[in-house]
Amino acid sequence: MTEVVSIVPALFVLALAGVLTARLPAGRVLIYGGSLVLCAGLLLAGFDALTSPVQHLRLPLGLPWIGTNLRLDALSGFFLIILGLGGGGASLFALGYGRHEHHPERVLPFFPAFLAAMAIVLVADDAFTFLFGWELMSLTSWALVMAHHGEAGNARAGFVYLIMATFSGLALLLAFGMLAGPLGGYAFDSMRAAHPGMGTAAVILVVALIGAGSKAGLVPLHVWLPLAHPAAPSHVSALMSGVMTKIAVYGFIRIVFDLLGPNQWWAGTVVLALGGITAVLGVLHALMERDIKRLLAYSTVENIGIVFIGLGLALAFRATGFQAGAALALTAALFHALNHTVFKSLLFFGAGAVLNATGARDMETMGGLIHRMPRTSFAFLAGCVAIAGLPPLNGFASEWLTLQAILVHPEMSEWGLKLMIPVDGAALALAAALAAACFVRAFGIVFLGRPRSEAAAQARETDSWSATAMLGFAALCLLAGIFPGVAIDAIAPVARGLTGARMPEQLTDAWMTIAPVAASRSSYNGLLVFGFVTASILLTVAVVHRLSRGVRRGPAWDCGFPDPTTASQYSGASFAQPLRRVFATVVFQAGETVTMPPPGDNRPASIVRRIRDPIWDTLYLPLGRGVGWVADRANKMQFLTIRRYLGFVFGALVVLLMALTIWQ
Amino acid sequence: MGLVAPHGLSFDVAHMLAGGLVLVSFMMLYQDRLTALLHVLALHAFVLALSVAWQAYIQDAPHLYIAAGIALVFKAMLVPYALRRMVFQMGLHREIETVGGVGITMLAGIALVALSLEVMLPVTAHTDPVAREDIALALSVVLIGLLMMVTRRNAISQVVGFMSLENGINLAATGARGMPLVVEISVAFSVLIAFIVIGVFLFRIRERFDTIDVSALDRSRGGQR
Amino acid sequence: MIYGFLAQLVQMTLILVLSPLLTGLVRKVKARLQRRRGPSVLQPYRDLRRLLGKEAVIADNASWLFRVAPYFVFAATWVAAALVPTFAANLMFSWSGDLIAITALLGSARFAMALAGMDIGTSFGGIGSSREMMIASLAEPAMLMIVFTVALIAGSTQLSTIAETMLNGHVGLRVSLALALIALIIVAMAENGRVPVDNPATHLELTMVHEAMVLEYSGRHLAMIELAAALKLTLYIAMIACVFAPLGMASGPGEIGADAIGAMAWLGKMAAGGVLLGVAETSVAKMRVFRVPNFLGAALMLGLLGVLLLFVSRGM
Amino acid sequence: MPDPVASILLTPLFAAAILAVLPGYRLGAALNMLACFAALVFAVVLLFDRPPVGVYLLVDDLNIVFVLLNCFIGFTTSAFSASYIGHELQTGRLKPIHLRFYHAMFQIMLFGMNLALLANNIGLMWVAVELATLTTVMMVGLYRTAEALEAAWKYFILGSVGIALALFGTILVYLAARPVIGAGLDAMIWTNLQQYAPEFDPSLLNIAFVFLLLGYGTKVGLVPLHAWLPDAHAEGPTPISAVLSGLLLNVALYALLRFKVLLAANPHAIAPGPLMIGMGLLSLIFAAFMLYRRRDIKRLFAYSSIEHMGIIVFAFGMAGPLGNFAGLLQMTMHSLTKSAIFFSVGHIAQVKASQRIDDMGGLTESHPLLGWGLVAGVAAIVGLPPFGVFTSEFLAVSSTFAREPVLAVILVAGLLLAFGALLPRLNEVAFGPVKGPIGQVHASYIPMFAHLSLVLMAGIWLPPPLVAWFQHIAAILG
Repeated sequence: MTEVVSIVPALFVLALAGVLTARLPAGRVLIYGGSLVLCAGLLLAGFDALTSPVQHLRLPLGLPWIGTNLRLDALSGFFLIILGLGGGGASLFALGYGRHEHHPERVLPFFPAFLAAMAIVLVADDAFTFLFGWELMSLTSWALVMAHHGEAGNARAGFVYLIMATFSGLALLLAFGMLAGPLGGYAFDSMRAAHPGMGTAAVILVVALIGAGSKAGLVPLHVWLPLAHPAAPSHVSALMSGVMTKIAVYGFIRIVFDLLGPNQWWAGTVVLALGGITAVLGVLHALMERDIKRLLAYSTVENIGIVFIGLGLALAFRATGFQAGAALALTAALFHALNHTVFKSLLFFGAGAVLNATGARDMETMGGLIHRMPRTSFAFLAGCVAIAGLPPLNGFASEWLTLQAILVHPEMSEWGLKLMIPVDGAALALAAALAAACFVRAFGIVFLGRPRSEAAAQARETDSWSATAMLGFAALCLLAGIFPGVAIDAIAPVARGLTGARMPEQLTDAWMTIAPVAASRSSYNGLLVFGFVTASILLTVAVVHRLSRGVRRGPAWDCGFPDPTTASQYSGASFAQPLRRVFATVVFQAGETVTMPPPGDNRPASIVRRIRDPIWDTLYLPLGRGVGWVADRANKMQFLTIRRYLGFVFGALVVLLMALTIWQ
Repeated sequence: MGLVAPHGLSFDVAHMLAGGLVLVSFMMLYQDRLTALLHVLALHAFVLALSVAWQAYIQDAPHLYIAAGIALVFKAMLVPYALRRMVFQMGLHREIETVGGVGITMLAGIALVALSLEVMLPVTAHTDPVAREDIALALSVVLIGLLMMVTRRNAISQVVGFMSLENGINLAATGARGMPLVVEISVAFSVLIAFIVIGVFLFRIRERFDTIDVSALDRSRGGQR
Repeated sequence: MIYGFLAQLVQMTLILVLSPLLTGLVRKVKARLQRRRGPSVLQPYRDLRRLLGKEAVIADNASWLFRVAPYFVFAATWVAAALVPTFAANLMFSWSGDLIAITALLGSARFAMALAGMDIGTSFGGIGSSREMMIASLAEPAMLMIVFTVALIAGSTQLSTIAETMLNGHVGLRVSLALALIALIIVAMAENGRVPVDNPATHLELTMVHEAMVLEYSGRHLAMIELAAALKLTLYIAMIACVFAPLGMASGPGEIGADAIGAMAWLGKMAAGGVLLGVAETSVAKMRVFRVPNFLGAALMLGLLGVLLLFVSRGM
Repeated sequence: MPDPVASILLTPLFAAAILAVLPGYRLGAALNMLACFAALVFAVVLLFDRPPVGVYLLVDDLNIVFVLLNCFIGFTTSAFSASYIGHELQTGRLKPIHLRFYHAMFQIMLFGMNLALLANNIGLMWVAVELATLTTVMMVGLYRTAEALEAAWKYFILGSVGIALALFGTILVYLAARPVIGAGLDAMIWTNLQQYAPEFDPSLLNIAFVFLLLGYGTKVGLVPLHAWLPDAHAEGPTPISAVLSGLLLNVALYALLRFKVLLAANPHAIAPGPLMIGMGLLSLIFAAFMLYRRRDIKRLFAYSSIEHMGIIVFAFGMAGPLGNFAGLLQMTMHSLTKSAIFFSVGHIAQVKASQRIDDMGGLTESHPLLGWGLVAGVAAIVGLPPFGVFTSEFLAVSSTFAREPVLAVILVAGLLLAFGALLPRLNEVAFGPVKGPIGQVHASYIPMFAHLSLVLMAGIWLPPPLVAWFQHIAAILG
């Protein structure tokens, strides 16, 4: 507790220092180095909080009669770990990456403040402090998104982002208002004590889902992610995608699981439905994307969907009184959140490195970078495997747990759950498979093949700070993948605190096998799988190399027609084409028009692809148009004659007098 | 003397005068020539002066005579005269302008009177009836004055409407027994200032626009501001 | 302990050694059905030896990934195959990965293969990888749905447990199981690139899927890939056998007799599976690439239907 | 040590007299600041020795807040206007003679406002408000341009009608009070009125409140009585815009609150709450929509003032300890923030020699202090932490939702709408490519950043005595 309380002000001091030293080269080292150290502190505090008892603290800030109440329990601790990990990694990466920043004075002051705001959210124990941190988090990250305000589209990105962020804040404000009651019991303890009625609880749950969901990126409230994340500098994108969305998840868990108390089973179905839709839609968007950072942002949407599937299961199980299952589902969700922080940060780092090397975000201009940037490509590959949910890396471990949670309890009496749980299982499987395709495409187009542009051909490997950050996170992906038991046991206290149960102890097994319920039912041993695969690779290599002769380099075979022009290789768009035909024609009304000039005509042939975002078209455009329409009508009220305005006064007077006579 | 008994002579006279004021207001609504309108304004102020004087008499409050005097001199003579000159200077004396038919305006006026009476009805009677009736009538004068400002286009007739509104307030103020002098003075004072400022403005306005029609001022612009 | 370890070892080698034979068998059957004599069933072994003997020619711009991929593909497939109970359930390491893990391991292998296909930057490699991923994006969910069905019935995703339940438990005939079986066969066709989804024998570029991916490979790398393909085929047939016809499988390594019986039974099932596959392949025609999604979509729907039936009304 | 109340009122008068004849704008500006500072000092003194309640003047917990705020913002604005006016003189938009008039009027205006706040007599208060209005009318017309004259004229006509209605309401209150308290001066004294309010004739009070709401509401800028406000803000000198938003609206609001207390005290009279809630929400929503099509930056923030007045009136209408507290805090924060915004906008408009948003852009690049100042101001005004408006809006919304969910949802919708309109304009002005002239202006940033830092502090830490004090007032307001 004391660590956090001392670290947050230190971060704000760093922010001030950033204002002063922004233009000096030393400023970068100071700010990011400082953030790195402080994030390490947060990390330690988080680990400490997982095991130690709940700690309270009350500071005489904010509203005097409430004060600033801070609380550090296992849940906060776990997310502090996420924050410390992601923030520390981003700082480490930025130590080198920040060198290429053209406007350091627009980044350095806000970066530590952003971290501090997120820390505040995590330790807040009253509505005011919570929302203070929440909105501050939005404001500072908005400033970071606007750092490159010169680039086209960033202004719009910042606009959409801050609007959605404020929307989420106001929604949560309503939820807290409902929880606090007319007397204003803003302290979380009093909210826990108060048990709202069923109707009230339902309203709170929906509002909280909207509020937290729009910050986490739940469909249909996800529209800001693909705009805002690419706009920000890459290490900030990593922070927003990897950590901030998790803070939103934390908000949801804190309100719904902790403050709201027991819930109805339908809550589970709602969350499950949203989670499933989000997972599939997100990855489909990612598949169609050609801007590498937008692709990553959309894949964040997908992973948030997976996390919410876990949360929905936990809600459903908790409502039906099956606490072991709830613990399993919640553990899976939290574990996946942690994993996503690791590999998504890693991937955004890689994207940043590529962006620096080639000066482009458009994948179609890249290619062959694996030769120019070996370290980056290796780390990025690890990230791709992890996020595609493939063993032996960590993405698979958490998705496997989620699937186990889906399978753990088929005997449901509620029809909604009977239908929703298996459908979500299918959605999860589909999302995982599509994610694999998506990241084969991402890595293959960016790093493999032949360079598609001069810049890509001349790309240079990134600096050692960034490389350290990336390789470190890659190592984390592996470790979390082969020792999932450690993470699960670490999460156990959180699960017990929120569901009243925990998963069975995992680390007792000699081989570190994880078994959610019992080894006979289902088990997975990342360590052994990894060991077997590595061993058999080595074995085969040894054997085969003894048997066979060496390797000779030669021109590519390509069925005898090797084509020197790099344009002949598969592009991102052509890679996605089969999947676009299969899925997007339905979901995004995707279509293509081919113009093929007749033989002898030497005009170039062309193909035009159209993709439409159904959510944007059906929800946001009409909304915007409606507001504009009303605004135009209202605008006619400007510059009327004075007589008209007097007419208004007169009318108001008469109306009020009439009302009075009627009332009397 | 203290409270007068209701239904005494004093009551009837006060009531008659107040009613007369309302009547004159209606005449204003009816008038659509500026010059004639100014005459009616003078009459309006004159009736007001009478009723104020009567109030001074029955309330035995000498300071009200001053208020009556102010009303007589300023509102019944100076102001109409000044406005009249202005009208002739600008050659508006031939102008005929109304918005909406006179008949409709009159109907609206009647409705307003009904409304004000209706509003005042539930007021408990232990405020003495003179005041109560006067307030009801004053309210209707105020409303009609406002109605006038709303229905007339011409700046001068708007000024007239505003002044009749002030007269209504005067009536109310004097009807309120024992209301301290402060208020009457301030009322007259504010009216005076108001008039001066209006005059200043009209002067400036005329210097910039060839008509003082207010609607010429707020012409609709191109482009949003 | 020692015996258990040996049993595991036997299992791994058994699968590795027998898988080319199975391929050869299938080819032979097809050839006979086409009124050809066809090569000997041992031909695959000869091919492998020949390929190993050759020196591998790789493109100038091939990266390390291109050279590592074949070994990884082979290893992942091998490990996955080793996790499928053949002659006995509950082998020593069988709990180190369940049915989901096996599916995912195959997924990793595919991931590596697809990347390798894109490494050289030729158009055919791209075609292959993109189509392979498209097929996988439908086959994998279908596979998982099948896993769900089976797991819900057996109350476990552990293949050994499933096999025992099917063997001893009173499962009886179930609609969802039938659906799962059909779906699984479809998936197996797709995953192994057999007719009607893909044709392992073709080298007509525009129809290739798997073959297009590995077009640039030669020598020992190609050998590894061929071997991996054979292993995969064996794996699927073994899986079908283990789940839907666990007859004769030993409930656990221990007494030689049971294991021997199990081995015999398993070999029989494999042979039967190979013959059936050959027959099936000759009797249907390959479909256009863009009809494949409907084919696999059907599998996915069947699997989902099975799961829904299980959830909505137990005991179907 | 002179009597602070008298000094607060007399200092501006003397200053005005001198300023009217004093040549040279530097001297004038300096004296202007000096007088304002003196008034501020006396206001602070007022905190410590509070004079007894007089027949004409009154100092109690409620109005001392307003007086302090008034004097403080008056002082900072005079500091701002010193640099602003200097620039206007250079560009020749104003002549020295105008400046003498301007400074004198500035002081008289402050006098009027302080008098209105300190008055213990409803008649006196009315006179004072009228005085303040007339002076501001003069100021608005200062530039003599067609638009300025039109704005002043509109303001004047609407204002006088409003003030007339207010007077009528005042008379009715007197009539209601007289039977209880007895004829004469006593029946117009706040302290007496508050004491005897429960025995007044309710129906008279009701009618009175209708008139007062419309009369003083015109000054507050409530829709549909708001028409004068945008023009007056946009066409007058920017210091006056700041004073209008920061002070005059508050003074009118203060009057409204006083009468609301009277009504609330009377058990049989209508509850003033619903009326205020209705007009507040109407103002909020309407202003929010009006914000969308604005291209004139001062007009933009004028409408935002209407919006915030809507929120404040709404909060006071909801009443209750939390509602009133939120209202008071929101009012204070809005005054500080909005005047800070106008300080920066004034200099921006001078740099760009235009008030049109189209002529501005990339200010954070070309003029970092002005640009970031504006960004901070807007962030504060839309209610983002760490600024004080967040605190008040937090209280207003959360306390409302538990009691009247529908109203809270409307309120939130209004806030979001306004935000959605302000943010793109901010993006245009503060970010993107630099547009228009980039010459530096001789600006004094101290007032702006003083206000902003106060607002910032309020967002992070409210001094407990202040809070206790506000809570006491909230209790008074019922």
